[in-house]
Amino acid sequence: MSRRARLWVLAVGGLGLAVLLFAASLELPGFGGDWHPYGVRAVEAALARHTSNVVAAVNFDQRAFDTLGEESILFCAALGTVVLLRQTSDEHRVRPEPARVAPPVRRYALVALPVTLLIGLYIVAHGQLSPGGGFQGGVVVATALHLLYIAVDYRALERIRPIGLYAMADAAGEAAYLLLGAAGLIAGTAYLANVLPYGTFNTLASGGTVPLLNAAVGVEVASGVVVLLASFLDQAVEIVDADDPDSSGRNSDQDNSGRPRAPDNSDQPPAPDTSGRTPTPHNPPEEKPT
Amino acid sequence: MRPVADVLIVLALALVAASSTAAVLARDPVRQSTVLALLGLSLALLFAVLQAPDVALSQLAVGSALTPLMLLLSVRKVRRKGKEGGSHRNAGNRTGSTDQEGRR
Amino acid sequence: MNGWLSAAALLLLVGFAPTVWGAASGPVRRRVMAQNLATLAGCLVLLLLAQGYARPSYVDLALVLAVLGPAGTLVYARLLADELAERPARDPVARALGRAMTPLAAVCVPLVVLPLCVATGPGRAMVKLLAIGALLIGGNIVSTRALSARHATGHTPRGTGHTPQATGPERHTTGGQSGAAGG
Amino acid sequence: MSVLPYLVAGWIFLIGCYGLATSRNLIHAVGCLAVCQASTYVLLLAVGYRDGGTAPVFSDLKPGTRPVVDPVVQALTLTDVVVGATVTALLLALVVQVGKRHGTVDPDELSELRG
Repeated sequence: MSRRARLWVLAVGGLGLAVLLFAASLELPGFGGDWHPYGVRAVEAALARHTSNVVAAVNFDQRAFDTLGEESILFCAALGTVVLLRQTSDEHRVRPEPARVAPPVRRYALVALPVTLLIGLYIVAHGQLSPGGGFQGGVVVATALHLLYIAVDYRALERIRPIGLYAMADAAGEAAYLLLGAAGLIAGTAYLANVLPYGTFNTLASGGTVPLLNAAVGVEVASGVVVLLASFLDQAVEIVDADDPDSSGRNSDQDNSGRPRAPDNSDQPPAPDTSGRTPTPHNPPEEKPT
Repeated sequence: MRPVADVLIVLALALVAASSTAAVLARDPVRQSTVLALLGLSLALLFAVLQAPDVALSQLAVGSALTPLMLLLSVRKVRRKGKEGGSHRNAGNRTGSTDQEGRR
Repeated sequence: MNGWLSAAALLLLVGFAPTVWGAASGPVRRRVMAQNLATLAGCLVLLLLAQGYARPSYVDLALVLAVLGPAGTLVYARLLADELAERPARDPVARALGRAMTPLAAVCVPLVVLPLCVATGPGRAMVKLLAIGALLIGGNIVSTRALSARHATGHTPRGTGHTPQATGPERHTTGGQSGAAGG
Repeated sequence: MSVLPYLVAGWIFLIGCYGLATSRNLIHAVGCLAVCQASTYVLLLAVGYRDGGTAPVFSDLKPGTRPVVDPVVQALTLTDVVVGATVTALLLALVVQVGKRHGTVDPDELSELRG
């Protein structure tokens, strides 16, 4: 289909959809109305179970099974990304050179890292009380760790990020959620039922299983995002094509010296050389013919 | 309080609509990423005035640093590939769209 | 109660709305500067909203934005170092923003945070507010500096043909940055 | 006012679709998809809003003193935001892979390659 025809189809479809959406929005209950039957019942149920953040109660108690599904999507997305972005046999790794960052920025990052980490943990821990929870706090924690990349150095990040450990933590978070659900079965009620004592309203230990499920999600989201970003960083910073003669100099993370660098395969087995074009460390960089 | 709250909601809705339109119309992924960061921020403000602090927190966490980081890392990887396939490594291609033009 | 919300609406209109325009047009430098300003304005709006709705728990939003906003700007400063260096601050808006950001943060943040502190009274909430204010000012100064200073995050790939000029106000550059050249 | 948020949600969805269909760069297309996702958040939260209501979070509020907005849609949206980001990451990974295999991320050029 030509570009023009495609635009016409799009215009017709978009116009039709716009008309339908407009008609539908006229029939929806008006914005700001008083009629929220599910909301009222959810608030009652949450208060009956001593959970002061009703949104967390909906997520981890009343609709916990739904959240299990969401969490599995997250897990699968992280898994899929890692599989898609893994190092293939025709690629090799180049150690990035140390980045040069302005000293004030570096100092700020080194101060902000623990602060951000602490805020993330606070958000996770207070999920059942105030706005926050595992999903939000997990992302904040993961972002905090990556301050090391964006303001200090990639190698500093690598030092505190044993990726296997985070991958395991990701799986452990998912497994903890599943097993906590099974606790309901053991107690003789339904899967993911809230079987623990509800505790005192508006304290950290209130809400029965809500804080535990919350923590499991926090661990999973934080490590899942770290694993995700690790595979992106690997691709963007370290992994280069074997048949790219420039790559060793050009593709370093912050390249500024201009001299070709030898690929550092000390921790990686050398890629199987099928084409015979893999540059050895002694090859001078040569321009690739067009 | 009601009229001011309504004004805030309308204002936030207008900002979200404007920034989402701008995000679509920015064709270069690098330029789009800054608009997407703004979109995330205005969405968070909209969620705050719609009394959904949990959702606003979630949007802030995701939109302010994580999404731009992933987008820019992908751009960096894809551009590098585009460059090395080109006639010359330093052909001066700086935007994603011209990268592809330069390859042909 | 009404006054806080009115102030938030006003700040949203005059502080945040222009940044949408700034981030959607012009060179990359202006866009990133606008994003930096937007996090500042957005954070202050969130603080005012928390007070206006009489919900102290909304302050957590501002707390998170105060740490993640500068982190987002640093992402751009790091990954777009090439493009930021390639186009020196010729854009008047970007140059003005680069000059004005630090004084703006130093003036606006206390202007919002101190009345809020008076309204909440002494206690944990006030400490939290002051912490947010400090994080906001510090983060904004640092991220503005990272954007405008000619710091050496590798913006001189060999043979690219451009000579990175001094970008941004000179007073942001510190002696240590040029001394960091090695390799 | 009573339909404005729904119309805004519809507009965001449509403009996102327009961007998806006319995109010349797959990374840009992923960004447009993120815009489309944003429309669902706006719609869901608009449905749950109540005039004069406040957040259903009782850490700093005595239950029953103020009307609260609908927590169910908020819970749906909350998980959606984070999961949406990881799905964006998955799509970006696909784009990176496409770029590696074919050397281009322009959808038009990609269909030429196939044909």
